[in-house]
Amino acid sequence: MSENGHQEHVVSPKLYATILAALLFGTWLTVQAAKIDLGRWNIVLALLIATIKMSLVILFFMHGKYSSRRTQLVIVSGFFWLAIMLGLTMTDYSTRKPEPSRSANPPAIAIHRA
Amino acid sequence: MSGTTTSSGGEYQLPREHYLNASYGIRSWLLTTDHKRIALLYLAAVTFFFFVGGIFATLIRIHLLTPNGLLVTPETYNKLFTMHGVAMVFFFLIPSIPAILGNFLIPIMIGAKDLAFPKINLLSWYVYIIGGCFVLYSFGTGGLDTGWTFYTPLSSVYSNSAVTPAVIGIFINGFSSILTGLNFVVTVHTMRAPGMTWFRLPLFVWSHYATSLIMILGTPVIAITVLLAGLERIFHFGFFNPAYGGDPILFQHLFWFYSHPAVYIMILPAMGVVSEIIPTFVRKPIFGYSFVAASSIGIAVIGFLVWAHHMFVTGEATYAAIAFSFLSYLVAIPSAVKVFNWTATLYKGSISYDTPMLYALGFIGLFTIGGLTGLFLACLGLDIHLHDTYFVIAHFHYIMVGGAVMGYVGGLHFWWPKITGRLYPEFLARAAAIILFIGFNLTFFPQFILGGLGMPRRYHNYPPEFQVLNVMSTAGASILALGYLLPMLYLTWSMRYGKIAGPNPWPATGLEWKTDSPPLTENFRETPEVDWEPYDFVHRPDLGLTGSKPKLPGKLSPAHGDD
Amino acid sequence: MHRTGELYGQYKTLEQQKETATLGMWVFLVTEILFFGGMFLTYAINRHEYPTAFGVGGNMLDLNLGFANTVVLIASSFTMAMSVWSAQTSNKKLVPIFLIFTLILGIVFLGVKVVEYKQKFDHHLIPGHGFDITYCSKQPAAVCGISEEDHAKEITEIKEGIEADGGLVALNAHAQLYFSLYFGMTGLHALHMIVGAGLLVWLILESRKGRFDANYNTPVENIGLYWHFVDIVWIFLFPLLYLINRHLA
Amino acid sequence: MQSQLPLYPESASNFSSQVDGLMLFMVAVCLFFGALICVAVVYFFFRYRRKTADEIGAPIHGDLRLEITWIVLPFFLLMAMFGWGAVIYVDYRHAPPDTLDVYVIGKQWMWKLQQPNGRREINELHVPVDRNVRLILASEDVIHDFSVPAFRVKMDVMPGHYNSMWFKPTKTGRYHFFCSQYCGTSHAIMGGWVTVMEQDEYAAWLAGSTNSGDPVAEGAKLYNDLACNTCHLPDGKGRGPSYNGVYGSKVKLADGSAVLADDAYIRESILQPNAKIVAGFQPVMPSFQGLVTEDQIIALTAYIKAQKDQPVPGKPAAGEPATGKK
Repeated sequence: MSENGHQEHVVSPKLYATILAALLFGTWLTVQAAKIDLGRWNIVLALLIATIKMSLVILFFMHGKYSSRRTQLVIVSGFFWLAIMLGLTMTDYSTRKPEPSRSANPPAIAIHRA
Repeated sequence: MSGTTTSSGGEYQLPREHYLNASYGIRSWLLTTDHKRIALLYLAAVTFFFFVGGIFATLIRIHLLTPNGLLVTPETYNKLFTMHGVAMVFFFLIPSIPAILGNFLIPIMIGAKDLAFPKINLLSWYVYIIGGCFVLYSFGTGGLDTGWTFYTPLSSVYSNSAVTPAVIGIFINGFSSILTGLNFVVTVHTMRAPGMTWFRLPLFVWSHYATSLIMILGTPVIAITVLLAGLERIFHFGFFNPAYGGDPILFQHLFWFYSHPAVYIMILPAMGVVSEIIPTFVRKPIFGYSFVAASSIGIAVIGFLVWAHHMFVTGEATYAAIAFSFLSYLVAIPSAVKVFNWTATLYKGSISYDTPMLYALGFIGLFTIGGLTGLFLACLGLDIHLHDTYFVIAHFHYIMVGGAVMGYVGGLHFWWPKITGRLYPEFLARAAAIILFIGFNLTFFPQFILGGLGMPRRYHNYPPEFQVLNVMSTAGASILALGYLLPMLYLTWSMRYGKIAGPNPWPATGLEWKTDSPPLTENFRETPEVDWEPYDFVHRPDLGLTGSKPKLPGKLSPAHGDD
Repeated sequence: MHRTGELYGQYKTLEQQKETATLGMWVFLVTEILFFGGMFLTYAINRHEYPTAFGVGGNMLDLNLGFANTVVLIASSFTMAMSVWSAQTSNKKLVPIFLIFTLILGIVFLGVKVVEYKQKFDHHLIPGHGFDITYCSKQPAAVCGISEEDHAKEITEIKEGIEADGGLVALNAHAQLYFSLYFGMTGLHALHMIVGAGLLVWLILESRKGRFDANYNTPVENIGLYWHFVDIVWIFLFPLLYLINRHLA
Repeated sequence: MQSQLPLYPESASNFSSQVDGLMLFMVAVCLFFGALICVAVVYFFFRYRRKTADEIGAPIHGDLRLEITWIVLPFFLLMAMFGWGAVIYVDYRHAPPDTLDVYVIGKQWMWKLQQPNGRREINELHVPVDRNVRLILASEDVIHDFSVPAFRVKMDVMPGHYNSMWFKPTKTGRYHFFCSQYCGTSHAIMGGWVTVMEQDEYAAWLAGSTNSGDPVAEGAKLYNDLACNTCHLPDGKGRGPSYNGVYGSKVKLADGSAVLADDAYIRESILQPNAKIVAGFQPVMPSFQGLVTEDQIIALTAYIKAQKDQPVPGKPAAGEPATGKK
């Protein structure tokens, strides 16, 4: 433990190699998964695999697992704000059609764009 | 600790060495990594842009004196208000307090020798200058007529003006803001002096920390947004262009994701300034320190959740509009908390009528009006009437000029003795503060009524029934212009002829007042240790305020007050 | 652990200096997340609106090249991590070797990207007035350098795309939107790669002087962080751009 | 006529009274709090002025009860403002079913408006008093905004898709309307007048139209010119569905869902025919994207609307909603 409370952790090459293997496997898997028709779940699965791969890179290659709490907070807040941006914008796009209506015959204004 | 010497007569003299005379020559300025010198570089550049934006504003107001427009063609008028907005928002308001006062003061306030990354600090100034050059190039070669909001497809397809260089300039300038914010955050985390705990930080530092969060998290988004709009303009990419299926509303989402929090980049530092000025001139601790500090962070965080309230009438989903309106009301609460706490701080204080205090009180009044009228615009039902009218113009000028600029000018006066080592002329300064307050209200209050009447913004001419209010507004603008010219003149004058201030002329409690005025290049001769609570006047015998007689050497300077 | 190396004037200790640099780098990477995030949002909204056209566009990309590039980039991330390890364990000789591997892989990635861009140019898939999503389907397979099988698939897909998306004009416009995003996103990513390659060159020169060891390795570590981040962006770009609705017809 | 210094616009629609009520409430609340703070600041400023140079203030650090009070109390007031505003807004965004529909097309820098019977106007809008009027807005180029201060309503006019707004004029007269969204050089003169007339006057005005063709007739002509008639036969035996009785009905789609055949649906079907395929038909229609103007789409829509009461193929009588696409 050094004075500033930030311990420099040395990750072993063996672990790095394992992560490399996992990432390559994930890449292969995501290509295979794309060739099966899962409808809308294709994209979900692809993003899920990508997220797992990203987590591996952050946790091990980037030493996120061994970083100080503060650094981890910085990482998490980055993704949190990204989620705010994506999520709140999606609230607009995903609710444009089914609007609350008093009348039985709403003048549904389509959102389709030319 | 102080290296300031006093002569036998008790008058202060400037310290023998300080950051201003540490080295000479143009290179020693342009290659400096001293945060204080960089702050002055920013002061020069930002003042230039304030002038540019101010001239555009003056022309706009003169033009609007008559219903059919007095001065310029519609094209020119559109360029004037666009360039006014771009210069003021991106090149004056956003960098003003953080890059000048924040840069100068944050390291000193936390007892550090410099920011965490001095070279990056200098880099951010150069980035600002390069961005500024692109924008000036755009102004000089045909101008810009898209509005500072760059709404597509007007900006990306239809406008015939010099949009591309302006967009590049704003893109580049964004990185200046990011680098400044990054530097502040890291500095506050890692460079604090021994004993300077988080809850001993001056509120100025808290508000800059919150501001920096917005700069870091928001600015990249405006960078990518204007980049996409630029690509659309140059290469016919179709991100936001309906002709290719793109959605102009998406541009607005991205734009306001930054640009709404950006108004908090402008106002939060000014709130920080006011939170410093008030305890100093009331000589008592700020009321509810932790609430004021937390409200800065609260504003920064909630401020990110409200952006689509700029889009209530674009056709965004009703649900989304309701959610964003709700969140917008939440952000009012931390702002209100600040105002209530400042007001409560005055209670049983020892209030002096020094210039910075006048600015701070002016800030409270104007910010209150600006904030309360924001409630009208956050209100879904009223926004369908008030959106895009002069009501909006008046509202955000109350926040940005009445709030941010009053805070900036007040802060400049407050720390002027620290920056230059000299006092400004008190009488002129008070006069200027009062002129500014009157001129400001005369300019912008009539615009609330114009907005209620439905006069849309960005009009180069208007129906004749709106003329009386417009004339009032223009008259106010000329008073306002005088109010800005006065400080520019006497502050420049005081740099050479002002009375020597001494290390702590007010006296104030912050760490920055424990070092020389102007400070050394390294800020402190030895690393200070902090063992007092913020804004505590009672346990600070070094301030010389505990006895019934002044313990400061000699007679107090006229800057102190009204006895 | 006691650190050595030059202490800059504003810091009190080398530990503080190191801590500051690491935090600064991470904060910078957060800005990068939001920077790319704006583009991902633009992608998400438009894909949500035009799944068909985006599928057609995605199938115009060369999956093999994309896959190869992903492998190359992941491998480069590994060698980068290894160069950090070498520095941390004071294997001064290994640091430049791993860095050179990283640089080479990075350049290979960019080279493949150039090939892909050239291909898109030949296939009239550059957004602008000459954009024509049907160009390849109207040529013999050999002209576009794809297999007969893929060519046939492409023709079917475009035909179905035209039907589903409401006509050729619409499909062409929306596919152009897809390629705008393709070039915008991969271009921005490639730009980051170029900057990273420049940083690597500097790092290699410095590391050959034996500057980096267990006590002082901040530049290796921070440029490593940057490199890994750029890798992460690609980890998302690959499925989003290449794999959506992959020949599902 | 207008006085020299008007302070608030005339109130001439159902929304003006609602908006003004809320406005009054908000002004009252804000005046109260604004005045409270101003009075407190000014009073303290004079009451606690510094008397001696070395005087210090009372070391008061805060008060938790006060903090909670001024967090919670404003919160409820804010929620009242929010709720009230939201109610008006939801009402505004959802037009009642029985509206008089006027199409509004914004282009740099003029407004083209078209009455239900096809009478066209430039920068003028005539509407009857006490009737629900819905404006269906589209732009041919950049974003515009249709704003009528006297009605307290506005809505952006977007390129690429329809927005709509509605109001019920309550007072006859002439009122300004403006373009509120900055749209380029002549943004400021892109406005005009709304004339609210008595209902019978409006009917007479509408009947007296001479300046333009009937949109139904124009639509019928386009129906032939664009060769719609080769597929969309009235008897429903063509390659496309019949138009008869479609407008306002629920259309069954190939994927099993149903959609209301309104203006937006028809516009979509012309521009992106295969976005929603009517059950029982093949997706063979080409897109008319770029081939028809917004005006022509409106004419076609009017024509299809006019076939609303025609006998629906396969059904004995009109009235029942039927399947079929234009």
